[in-house]
Order: sequence, then C-alpha cells, then structure tokens
Amino acid sequence: MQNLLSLIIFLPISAVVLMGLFQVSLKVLRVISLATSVLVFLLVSYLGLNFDPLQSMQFVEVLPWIESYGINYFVGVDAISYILLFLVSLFIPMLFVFIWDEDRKGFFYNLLLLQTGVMGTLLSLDLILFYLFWEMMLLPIFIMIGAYGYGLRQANAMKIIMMTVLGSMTMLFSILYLGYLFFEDNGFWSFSLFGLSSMSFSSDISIILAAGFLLAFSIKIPLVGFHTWMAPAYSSAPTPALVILSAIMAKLGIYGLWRFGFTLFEGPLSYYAPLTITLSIVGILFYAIHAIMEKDLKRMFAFSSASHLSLITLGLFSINIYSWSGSLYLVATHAISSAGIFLLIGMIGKRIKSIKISDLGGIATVAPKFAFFFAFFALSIAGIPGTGGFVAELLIIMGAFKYSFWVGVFAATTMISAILFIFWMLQRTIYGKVSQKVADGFYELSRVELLLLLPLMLLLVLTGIFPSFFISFFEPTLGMMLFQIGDIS
Amino acid sequence: MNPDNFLYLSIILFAIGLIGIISRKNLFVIYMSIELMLSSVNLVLATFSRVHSEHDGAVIALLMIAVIAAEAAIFLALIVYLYKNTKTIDSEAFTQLSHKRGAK
Amino acid sequence: MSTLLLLVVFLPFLSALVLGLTYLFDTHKRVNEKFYTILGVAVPILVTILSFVIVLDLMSHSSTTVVTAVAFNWLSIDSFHIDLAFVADPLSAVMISFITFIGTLIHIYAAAYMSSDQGFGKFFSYFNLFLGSMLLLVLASNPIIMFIGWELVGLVSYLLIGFYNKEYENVTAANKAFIVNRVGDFGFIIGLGILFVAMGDNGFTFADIKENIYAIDNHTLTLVGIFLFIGAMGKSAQIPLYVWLPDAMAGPTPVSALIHAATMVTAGVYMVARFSFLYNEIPQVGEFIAIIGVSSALFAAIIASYQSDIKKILAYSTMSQLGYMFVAVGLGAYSAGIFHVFTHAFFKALLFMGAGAVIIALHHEQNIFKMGSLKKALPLVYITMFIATLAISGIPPFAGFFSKDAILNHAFMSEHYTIWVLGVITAFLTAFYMFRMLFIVFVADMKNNHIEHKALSKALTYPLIVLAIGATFAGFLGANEAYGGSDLFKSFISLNDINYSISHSTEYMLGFVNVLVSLLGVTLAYKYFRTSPQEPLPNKRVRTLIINKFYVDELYDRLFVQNLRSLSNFFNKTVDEKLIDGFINNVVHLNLYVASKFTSLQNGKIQHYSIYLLSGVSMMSLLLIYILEVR
Amino acid sequence: MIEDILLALPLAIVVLGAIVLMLISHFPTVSLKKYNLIAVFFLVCAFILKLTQLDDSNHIYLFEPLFNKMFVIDTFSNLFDLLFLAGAIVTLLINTHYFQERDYYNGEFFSLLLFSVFGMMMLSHANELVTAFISLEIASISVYILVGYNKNSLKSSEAMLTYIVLGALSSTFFILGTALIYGVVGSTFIGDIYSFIQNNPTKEITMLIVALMFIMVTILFKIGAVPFHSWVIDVYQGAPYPITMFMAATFKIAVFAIFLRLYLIDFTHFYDIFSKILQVVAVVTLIGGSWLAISQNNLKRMLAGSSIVHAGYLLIALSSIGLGAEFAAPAIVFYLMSYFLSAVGAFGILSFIAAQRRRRATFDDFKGFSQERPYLAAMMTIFMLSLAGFPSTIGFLAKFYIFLSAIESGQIFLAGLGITVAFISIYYYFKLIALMYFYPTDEEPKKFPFGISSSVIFLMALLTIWGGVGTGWIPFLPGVDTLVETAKEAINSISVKPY
Repeated sequence: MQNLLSLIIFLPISAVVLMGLFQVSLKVLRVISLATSVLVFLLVSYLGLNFDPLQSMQFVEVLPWIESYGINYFVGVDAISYILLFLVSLFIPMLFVFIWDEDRKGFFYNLLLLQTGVMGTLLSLDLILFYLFWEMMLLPIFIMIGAYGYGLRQANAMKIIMMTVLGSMTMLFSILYLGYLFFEDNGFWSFSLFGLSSMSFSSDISIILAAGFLLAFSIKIPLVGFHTWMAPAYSSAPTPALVILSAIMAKLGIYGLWRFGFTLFEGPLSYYAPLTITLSIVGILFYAIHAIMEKDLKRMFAFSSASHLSLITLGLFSINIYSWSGSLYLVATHAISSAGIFLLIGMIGKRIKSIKISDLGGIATVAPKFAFFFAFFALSIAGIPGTGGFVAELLIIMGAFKYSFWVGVFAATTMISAILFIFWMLQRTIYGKVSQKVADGFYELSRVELLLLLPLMLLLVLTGIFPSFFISFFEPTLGMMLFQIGDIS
Repeated sequence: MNPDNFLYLSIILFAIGLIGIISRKNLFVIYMSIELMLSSVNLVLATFSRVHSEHDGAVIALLMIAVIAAEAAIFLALIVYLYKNTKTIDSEAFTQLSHKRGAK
Repeated sequence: MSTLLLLVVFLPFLSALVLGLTYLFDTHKRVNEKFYTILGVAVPILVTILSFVIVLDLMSHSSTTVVTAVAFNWLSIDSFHIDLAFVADPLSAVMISFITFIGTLIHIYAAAYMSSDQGFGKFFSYFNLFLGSMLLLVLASNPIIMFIGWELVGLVSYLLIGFYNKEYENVTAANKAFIVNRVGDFGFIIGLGILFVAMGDNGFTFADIKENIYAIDNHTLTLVGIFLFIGAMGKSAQIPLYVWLPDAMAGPTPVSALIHAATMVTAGVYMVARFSFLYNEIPQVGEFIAIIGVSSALFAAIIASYQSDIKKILAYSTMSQLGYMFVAVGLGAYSAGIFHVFTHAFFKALLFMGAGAVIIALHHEQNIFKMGSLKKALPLVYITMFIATLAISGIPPFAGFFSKDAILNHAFMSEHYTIWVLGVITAFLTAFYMFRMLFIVFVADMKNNHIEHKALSKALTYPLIVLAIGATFAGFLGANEAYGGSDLFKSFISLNDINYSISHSTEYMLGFVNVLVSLLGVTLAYKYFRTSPQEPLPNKRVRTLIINKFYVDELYDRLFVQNLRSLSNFFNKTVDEKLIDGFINNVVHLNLYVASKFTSLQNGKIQHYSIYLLSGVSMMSLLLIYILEVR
Repeated sequence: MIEDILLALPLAIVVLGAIVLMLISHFPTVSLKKYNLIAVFFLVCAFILKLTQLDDSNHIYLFEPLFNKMFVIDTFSNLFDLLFLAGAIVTLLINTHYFQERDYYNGEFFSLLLFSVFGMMMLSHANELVTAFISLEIASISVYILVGYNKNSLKSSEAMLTYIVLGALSSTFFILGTALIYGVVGSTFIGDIYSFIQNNPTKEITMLIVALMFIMVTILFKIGAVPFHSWVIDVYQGAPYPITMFMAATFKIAVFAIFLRLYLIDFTHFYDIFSKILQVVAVVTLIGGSWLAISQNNLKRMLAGSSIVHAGYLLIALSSIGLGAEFAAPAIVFYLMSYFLSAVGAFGILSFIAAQRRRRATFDDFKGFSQERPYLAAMMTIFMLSLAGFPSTIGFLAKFYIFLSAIESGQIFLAGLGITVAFISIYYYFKLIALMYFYPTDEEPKKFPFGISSSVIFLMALLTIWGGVGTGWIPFLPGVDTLVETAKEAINSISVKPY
C-alpha cells in the first residue's frame, strides 16, 4: 500500500464530492458516510499494524505540486501524528453513529470534510500543504457551529474563525519568510519541513518567525489571553463539532508545536519557554477557577480542557522525555476523555434540550448507567488513577520537576485545579434531588449510546493500567526528537 | 523660440480647468473645464512640436482632439438625457449612489 | 508466595469489577442481595486467609526476608522503570493482616447493615474496591504505585461518603473529603517529584530510595519529608487538613468504621513509617510532624468533648488518636505508631460498629442526647462498646493502654516534654469524652427517649464480639518487658526506630500517670453525665466556640470557597468580558468607526470626488518632491 | 506581411464583430439571444486564433513598415488578449440569463462590448503612449456608455456621469504625461523613452519623472487605488451587473497590461523613486479599501470595495518589482488571472440572482441562500474563499506569490500589512458565507438551474479550485505550475528590452 496516507486523507472528501454531485438521499448519505469513515478507520488501523515505532517518519509520499516554488505534496506519519490520526479515525464513525437520526445533511458532509482537513493537517510535512489543511479544517467547523449550533451561533462562529485565522495569518507570514530565507541560502525554493529545518539562520529572525507559529498554535490551544473565542464557540457548537473541537482540534495546536515548532525553531522555542510556561501555569489555574462558576456544561468543560491543554503545553516546553511522554499521553487520553464527556453532554442535550447545570440534578437516580459513565468520564478528566490521564499528569509533573522546582509545583496544582469544578458539577448534575426536567425527559443510555461510550472507557482504563505498552509506542520517536534538539541547542 | 510663455499659458489653463471642476456645480461648466484642461495639454503638445521642430506633436494634438470629440459626444448626450429626466444639471443633484449608513 | 501476594491485591479488584458490572447492568434488579453478599464477603475472607499465610510465612523466616511479586512493568521511560510490584515485608504484612481481618468483619457487618438498601450491590463493589486499593497502597513496592493506591482509596472514600447521593449534603461532604485529600495529594506528589529528581537514574522503589538516601542532600530531603507529610495530613486528617473527616461521617456507618477509622486514615502514618529511613535523616521534620500530631490530638479531643452526634464524636476521636500516631512516627517511634494503628483499628472499628448498631436500632438517630439508657435494650452492644471505650481511654489491660503508653513514653524519653504533657492532657480528655458518650448513650436516663428499638441481626453483633476480643487482647502483642511482654510487635516489624533505654521504674511511673489521668477523665464524665447530662464548662462563649468547632469550617469556607467563587466570577465577568474581549471589541469598534468615517467620504458628489483625486495627485507630487530632494 | 495579417486577425475579428453587430442591431427581428450568440461567436473565433498564436510570436512589431513600432506582439500581450477575450466571453455567457430578464438590452450593447474588448486588446499591444491612450479611450468610452446603459435607471446614468467626469479628468493627466515625455524625449515610443533615459542619465530627468508620475496617476485611477478610488464603489453599484463584472474582472486587467509594460521598461531607472510612491499608495489603498469594504451593506458595493483591496495587493507586487523581487511581475499576472476567475464567478452569481429578484443584492438577501440553492451557495463560498485568499483556492496561491515577492524584495512591512488586510477581508467575505449558511429561509429549495449561465459559473468554480490545488500529474490538464510558468514567460517576453 504505497499511497495509503493519500487514501486516508482523500477518501472522505471524495465521498463528499461524489455524494454532493449525485445529490444522494439522506439514507444513502448516512450509510455511505459511516461506511467511508469506518473504511478510513480500518485503513488507519492497518497502518498502525504496519507501523514501526522505532522509526520516525514512515509511509512517506512525495509528489511535486508547485514545482516553481518547490512546494510538494509531502505526507508521512510518525508516532505523534499516528496517535491523533487513530483517534480522529475512531471518533468520526462514532459521531456518525451519534448523529444517525439527524436530518440535516450538512452534518454529514461537514464531518467528512473535517476529517480530511484534520487528517491532512496531521500528515502533511510540507508547510504550505500543512497550511492548506490547517485552514481547510476551519470551514466545516465554522459552518457546523454557525448553521447547526446553539445560542449566538452566528456571532460565535465568526469569532472562532476570526481568532483562529488571525493566528494562521501570522503563521503564514512566518512560513513565507522561512521559505524565502531558504531560497536566499540555497538558490532554490523549498517549503518542506525537513528542508527548512536543516537551515541555520540568525536567532533574531528566528525568534520573530517562531512567534508567528507560536501565536497560531497558542490561539488554537488556547493559551491564556487567546482564549476568548473558546467558550462561546464551545457553547454554540453542536455535539459533533464540539467533540472534534475539544478532542482533536485543540490538540492540533499542540501537535503543530511539536511537529513544526520544535523541528524548525528548537532554539527560539526554548527562548519562549519561560513565557509559554508562565502562560500555561496561569492557564491551568485560571481556566480551572473560571470553570467553577460556569453555568452550562459545555462552557465548563471548555475551560476544563483548556486547563489541561495548558498542562500539556507546560509539559511540552519542559523539554524532557518524561514531560514529553506525559504530554503526548495526555493529548491522547484527554482526547478520549473529552470526546466521551462531550458525547455525554450531547446526550443530555438530546434528552432534555438543555445543558444548563441548574436544569439538571439527580441523574444517578433516574439513569444510573448514564450517571456512571458521566462520572467516569468527568473523573477521568480530573485524572483519577486507573485512567490514562493519571499516568499522563504524573509524567508531566515529574518532567516539570526535572525542568525546575517551581514549574513542577505549579504543574502539580493540576491535582487540585481540575477537581475544584468537576466535583461540584457532579454534585449538581448527577447527584442530589431529581430536577423537574430530568424527571420529565431523562432516560437511560440506549444500547447504541452504550456502544459508543464503552470503547472510549475501555481505552481510558487500558491506558491507565498498562501505560508502558502504549508509551513504548511513541517513546522512541520522542527520544529521537529530543536527541536532535539536544544536538543543536 | 522660447516655449516658456506657451507653457505658462497652458499651466494657467490647466489650473483654471481644475478649479472649474472642483468649484462649479453646473455639469456643462464641469465639462467645459475638462475640455479646457485637455486643450491646454494640446497646447503643450503643439509647443513641444515647435521646440523639436517636427510635426509629431501637432499630429498627436490632432488625434487627441478626435478622442476628446468622441468623449464630448457622449458627455453631451448624457447631460441632455439627465436634464430630460431630472430637469436639472446641478451636479449635486445626483447623489443617489452615495454611501448610505444604517440599513443593516 | 508471590502469587498469593498478587492474589491478595487483585482479588478484591476483580470482585469489585464483577460486582460493579452486575449491579450496573442489572437494570431490572433480578440479581438478589445474596449474590452480592456471598461474593462481596467471600473475597475479603479469602484475602484475609492469604494475608495470614503471608504473615506466618514471614514470621517463620528471619526478619529481613520479604515477599515480592511483580505483576508487570507499569511504566518505563528512559531509565525510569515502575513495575506494578508488591512487597510484603513485616510492616506491610502486619498492615494487610489487620486491614483484611477487620475489613472482613466490617464486610460481614455491612451485609446486615446495608440489607434492603437500593444500592446494595454498588456498596459491596465499592467496598471491595476499597479493600483492593488499600492493599495496593500498603503493599506497593514503590512510591508511584503507592500513590495510585493512595489516590484510589481517596476516590472510593469519596464514592462511599456520598453513597446516599440523593441528599445534597452527603455529596457536599464527599466533595469536601476528596478535595481536601487532593490538597494533601498535591503535597505528596510534590514530594515525589522532588524525590524523583533527586534520585536521578537510581531507580524509584522503596528499596532503591533507601539505598541511595545518603546521596541526597539534607535540604532536599527536608523538602521531600515536609511535602510527603502534607499528603499524610490530608489523608490522616491532621491540622489543618482535617476538616473533611467529621463531615465524612455522612457515609454509611460501615464505611466510617472501615475507611474513616481503621484503615484509610492511617495510611498517612503508614506512609511515614514506610519512609522511616527518610524521616530518620531529618529529625527536624519529625519534630514538626509530632507537633502537628499532638496539636491535632488535643484540638480534636477538645472538640469531641462537646459534640452531640455520636459519629462525629468518634470521628474527632479518630483524628485525636491519629495525632498520637503522628507523635510516635514523628519522634522516631515508628513501631509504636504502627502498633497504635493496629490497636486503634480494633477498638475504633468496634466503637463505630457499635455506634452503627445503636443507630440502626434507633432508626437512624445519631444525636446522643436523644438516646440514653440503652444498656438494657442493647446489652451486647453496651458491653463491647464499654470494652472499646476502656481501650481507647488507655485503661490497662486493654489494647489502647499499651500502644498509647509506648508513644507517650517515647515522647517523654526523647525529651519532648511539651508534647508529652499535651499528650497526657489529651489522654485525659479522651477518657472524658469517650465516657461522656458512653454514659449518655447507654446509662443516663434521658426523658425524651420514646424511640422504639429495632432488633439487631446476628451479623451486626457477632463482629462486635470478635473485635471486642481484639480490643482486649491485641495490646499484649506489643507489651514491652516492663509489662511482662517481649515487644513482639516491635521486633517483628523491625523498623528503624530511635530507641531510648528506659528503666522499669520510669516506665511504671509514666504508665501510672497515664492511667491516673484517664481515670480522672472517667470520673469527671461519671460526675457530669452518669445520671442526666450537663455540660461541665460554664463559660457560654467558650462553649459555643467549641461546639462550633472553633469556626474552622466557616473560616475555610470564607477563605477558600467564597474567594474561589468570586474569583471565578471575576475571571468570567471582568477578565474575559471586560479586559480581553473588551480590548478586542474596542479594536474592532475603533476600526469600524474609522471605516465608517472613511466611507462617509463617499457622498456621491462629483466635486468632492475630484478633490480626492486632485489631492491624491498633490500628495504624490509632494512625495515625489520629497524623494527627489532627498536624492 | 501575411504573417502580420494573421497575427492581426484576432483584433480584426473582434472589431469586425463589433461592426456587424452594430449594423444588424437596426433589424428589430433579431432576438437578443442571437446578438449574444453572434458576439460570442466572434469572440470565440478570436480566442481560438489567439490561443494558437500564444507562443509562436515573440516580439514582432505588427505591420512595422506601416505603423512603425506602435504595435508589438509578444507572449505578454497575447496572454492578456486571451484574458480579455475570455473575460468578454464569460461575461456574455454568464449573463445570458440576465439579458433576457431585462428589456433595455439590444444589439448595440454587444457591439459596444466588443469595441471595448478591441480597445483593451489594442492596449495590451500598444508600444507607444498615444496609441495606448487612444486604445484606453476606446475601451473606456465604450465602458462609459455601457455603465449608463440602463436608461430606465437614474442610478445607472449617475454612475456614468461620475465615471465619465472623473475618467476624463484622469485621462488629462495621461495626455499631460505623454505631452511632457514628448517634450523631453521627442518621441512617445516606449522603447525610445527607455533608450533616452539610458543615454542621457541626467538631462531633463526630473521632468520625465514627473511625466511618468502623471501617467501613473491615470493608471492608479483606473485600477481604483486610494485616493483615486472614489468612483469605484459608486460606479460598480450603478452599472448593470454584466458591466460591473466586466469592469472588475476584465477592464482592470487591461489597465495592468499597459502599466506592466510601461513599468517594466520605462520606469526601470526610477524604481527607487516609484517603489516608494507605490509603497505609500499600496499602504493607503490596502487600508482604505478594507475600510470601505468592511462598512458596506450592499454586496455589489462590498465587492467593489474589496476590488480596491485587491488593487492594493497588486500595488505591493508592483513596488516589489522595483526592489528586486524576481517573481513579482509574474505574480501580478497570476494574481490578475486569479482575481479574474473569482470576481467573474462572484459577480456572475450576483447577476444570476439579480436577474430574477429584481432588487439590489444586499447581504440580507443572501440569508438562507444555501437552503434555497445549495450548489450556487457552495460556488459562492468557493469564490468568497478565493477572494479572501483561503488556501485550496487559486486566490491563496495568488496572494502567496504576492507576499512572497514582497518578502523577497525586503518589504516586510508591506507583506505584514497585506497579511493583516487579508485577515480583515476574511471578515467581510465570511460574513456572506455566514449569511448563506447560518440563517433559515422562507423560499422553497430550487433545483440547480442547468443552463449556460450556471454551467459557466460552475466552470469558474472548478477552475478556482483547480487553480489552488491543481497539479501537473493529470495528463492534458495544466496544473497551477503551468499557469505560473506562462505568466513568467509572458513577463520575460517584455523584459527582452527593445533596441
């Protein structure tokens, strides 16, 4: 399978184009969408079976695209991208199952488009190609939030697009300048990641250029100060968009830092490390405290995931194998947890048409299974032992201590920060007296819903109990990257 | 010959034309001002033709006059048409296309 | 042996899983209680037998032998290897033997206590899960796995405190417990982090740490010691992180007996004992621990003297006794501390179970002033509780006397006289408030007592008898030669105690003081509460202060909870909306404003347009002039 | 001579078509559709002929004995001819629907359009300033009339008035510049001017610079750079849709055809001066254009405002030329092609809708458009994305080249400003997308209107996407690279300096 990656990337979008041209009926649309995404999942799994953890970049494909500027269609996968790739390919079919009863066709089209965008972003190794997919994945999200969302959806969709594009624009500038510097050095153009990373340039310029990338990723993550788009967007987003937003897209910011930031700008990023680590530390606490008084579940978990992403960023910038392993592990486990929790929130919304905490209460009495899963996923976000999140947080904290004592102490605040709001939230939603709305409309998990949540839960538990199995998958890659960074800086 | 005086004259004419466009509201006068500017340029051309002591410039001036005439035809037709429809040739009467605020 | 050790840990987890899944997916309640009872109780019994086998095996070998078992490699990054491995050395073996033993009894007790409860299956699932987690904590071969157990017991404690989750207050109590515990864990993990960095590549099991402890400088060790102890403060309810324990009594009584009296709360003491090699290096931290311990002991004893809720009294008494234990481990008498853990488990579990029996008998009445003269109605409960009360008050020959005596003697001998004095005062108060409770509940004649008594099942009472036997005789295991024993306990668990030679006469003298103050307390209690209860302290203000627990809860609420909430609102309303969004909006609005001003130049007038054009030409000309002159 | 005739044939065909149409417009029996077909027929003939000549005619002076070196034929002019012809063809085809819905169209309209195309083609071939001026006037005067073609609407006439007054005013500067150059050089041939400057580095140089600046004023006026922009929005709004489209997409390109030629040859020695001027104008244009575009409610006016911004991007590239960016000039050509595709598509959809609704197209009219006409909405989205410079469309690559050339020439500030403005433009383009997709509509969902107009729009959409992602792997289909290479060849063909 030589073109496996291309197949994975372009299968969903070709399905969209074909189905769009033939104007298929809703029934066919559902079936084909699900089939496509399942097929992609199988392909990704097949990829995983043939994946060699000891090598870094694999399944590489290079084809000339715009030769005059040395822009290639250049894709490849390594352990870091594979993890997210696998998760996306897992989540999308689940989301199709989740929205099976939906009668708005746009959901299906947009989700498939989103899949192509996200996978392309994950796999591309040419900066222009990366930028293309990076922007492309915004559109479906924009339309899903704006067209199918809740509340002030139009304004919030505009907000998310403007904020993220602001970051993209600075990144574009940096990409262009990098390309030009390469041209100046070598006399020919190239935008390939490895071409550009081999270049050495003055630290002043690189610090400015790194800022361009950093801003783009900071907004996506979002770090404190760049976060005001997040809560509105999350609260407006329909469940499928929400799951992808929190579980995948936010992590793409981290991924971008990893793949592009640390490959291209290892020096400047250590220059920015004090700043980003400070922002992350502030973020961990700021978001967690912010979440306490939030009145609806989506906003609350928006801040919750921002808090965790700050922790991941902290781990990322502590630059050692422990914190990196922890960060990547948290990327994966938090993606699973937040996918689960947002699916559950979506189910609450389906049942009682409200996700306000004040409308909830006593779910455990009415629907114990639902309550169990809800509590499980909420607690897994808080990082209880036995779930992968615990291992990841532990590793990040250890790594942070390796970096510096105080950073370690602040990283450890995550032990407290997450539980501040999660437990109070649980108290008001699943425990206590049964609220009117819950009594009226709440029902137990259906089989299909159970089927959606079980694999996620299983994954979380497995990652919590056998971390060494999972970590051995990506640890060599991280080790190699760290070795390269150590080589240069 | 000394072209300076001719050039001064054309500068004056050009300036008059400019001021005319800016300050007058009658469409006819505006049009006349434009014609004046064009003519002043023709004068320049003719002058330079003399300076270079060849006929190129004069020929160019003649060509210009043809172009100006074509423009004049359309302009006059437009003015007539506008007058027919609105009974005015005040340039400030035609501001329908201005930016309108509000109406969101 | 190592297979047995693995079974000891994994069996409870397995049964918890089976029970939990059965409960969760048994939506129509087809599975009856018998199934849960049999599975839920059988596993602890099995585990108890296994632990005894292990203890006996250890006893038959020399003191340095340990049983180890590696399940699998849990985490392996770079040179950082964490195995899911268990070590049964004398210390942990003793711990698991009494944990499983008492745990089994409480399981049996709970089967009766919880019968016909909606969440019967859930309860046993949680209970088994707790047992497993506690064993994981105790047996862990390295601090990381210990921390997992440490966290898990906290989690199960949360689930069980909030077991009756329809009551909002119960869940609040559960949250409080978990959050306060997490604050402690925060300290714990900081300690681990520092230790991790200090250890470098030398491995991270307890054995590795012990070996390399000398390579780490004292300053780092001090930090590690303090932070680890913060973890212990949270778990073992010491000042200032004790606030959760009294509230935790919202859980079912078996939970209080097992988790909040006998086992989980002693994890902190166990942890310090486990790290005894570390704390021996840093005696100054040990003193700090002892001071915290003794102040907690005294503080809790004072509050306990004025409580009216039977379980709260016991909760404060637990906290007080934990204080003693910390005094011991802080001053280097690790085996004395663990011994007190051991004896305390018996009598405190007994007290709780007795209290539970009373509560059940009185249809969930917990206020002692609404009880009274239950002696006749519940004779068995009265007798066993009486034994336990004697034990906790330190009246020989009951278990509490020997352990408490050992601790106080050590404090005296290590020349920490203040601590000793405070300890003795606490002993006096302990005797006082325990007998106060006993008299009010069982002896005093209360006029308002019209509650019908419910008959108690055998499962509720038999465990009491077993425990009463334990509370009576367990003390002899650790009696030193002055009292005719041979320090069996101490020599078996063989921790790195700091030993002081102590003459028999001093020993007797100190013991006499202890007994004397205890009897004084009993007498006082007898005087005030034998017939009709009246609070001894006349000053109303002080009394209110004590009854309201020195307003610490309110202080914490004001200090942390309220502030956090208003901070959250501040972040939301001010930082996000006004500051950041405000800034962005202002930029956008400014831009839009300028844009609209600029656009309003488009007024449709030809003259104006011509002026723009000509001004453009002029500007360009000026620019040109400027450029040319520059050149 | 025969060869010359062959080369001149496309021009001849267009002007012939114009005359034929003018003549037959007196016969009332000929239907509008037929006029349209005839016009398209002539244009297509010219287009095909031109296509065959694209490469094999490098730098030939047309009828040199007769016209001296007034007309040059090179790849550059051929490429632009193709664009004009394509622009006219597409304009006519897309608006077939529109013409039929309006009663004021007749044969003369098409005749005028063809005349205007003829003027533009002349313009791209012009190698002499007076020829250039006359060609420009032929094109402009035709467009003046076309702008005011809707005699029923006072707005249309008013637009014409605005345009003609300001247009005439700006052309005076062109003649003035020409006159001054004539005074200095004694000739108005582009090549002569170049060699004069080269041979006389100091003499009368200031006057020449001033003259060139005057010419530049006219050009800046025609492309709508701030502060010469004031007519753009009003005229675009007042003009009938087909003409707005024609002006935005085609006429603008024509202006660049002459300006590029002039700039690459005659301005060579004054790049340091004019780059500075262009930088300032570009900054003002980018900012001013964004302000204009952002505060419009009417879609046509918004697109007009945005066309000013696009002119600003082109100015960035122009100033980069002078500062040593190797690929700046091809970038301009590529940008023009990209803007052509997207603007034609966007205006096409507007006119398509306006044909039926008979009212001005405000943003609000597009509420719920995606449910009413999902395919048109999708295409409109594509065009908006392209105009906004969103990746995977041709608009992105166009901007990519422009910014790259700006960076290459060291104009970091301009590149940054360009990117900022592109960011702002996301706002007003996405506003439309948002309106189309985010609101419900009362209208019934309509089927895709198969027809000439819609198919051409569809083709434009496809090209817009293909231009963004197209690769050379597929046989017989030019990728993006081919377009870029063509643009480079075209620029190279004029960079070969005459004399």
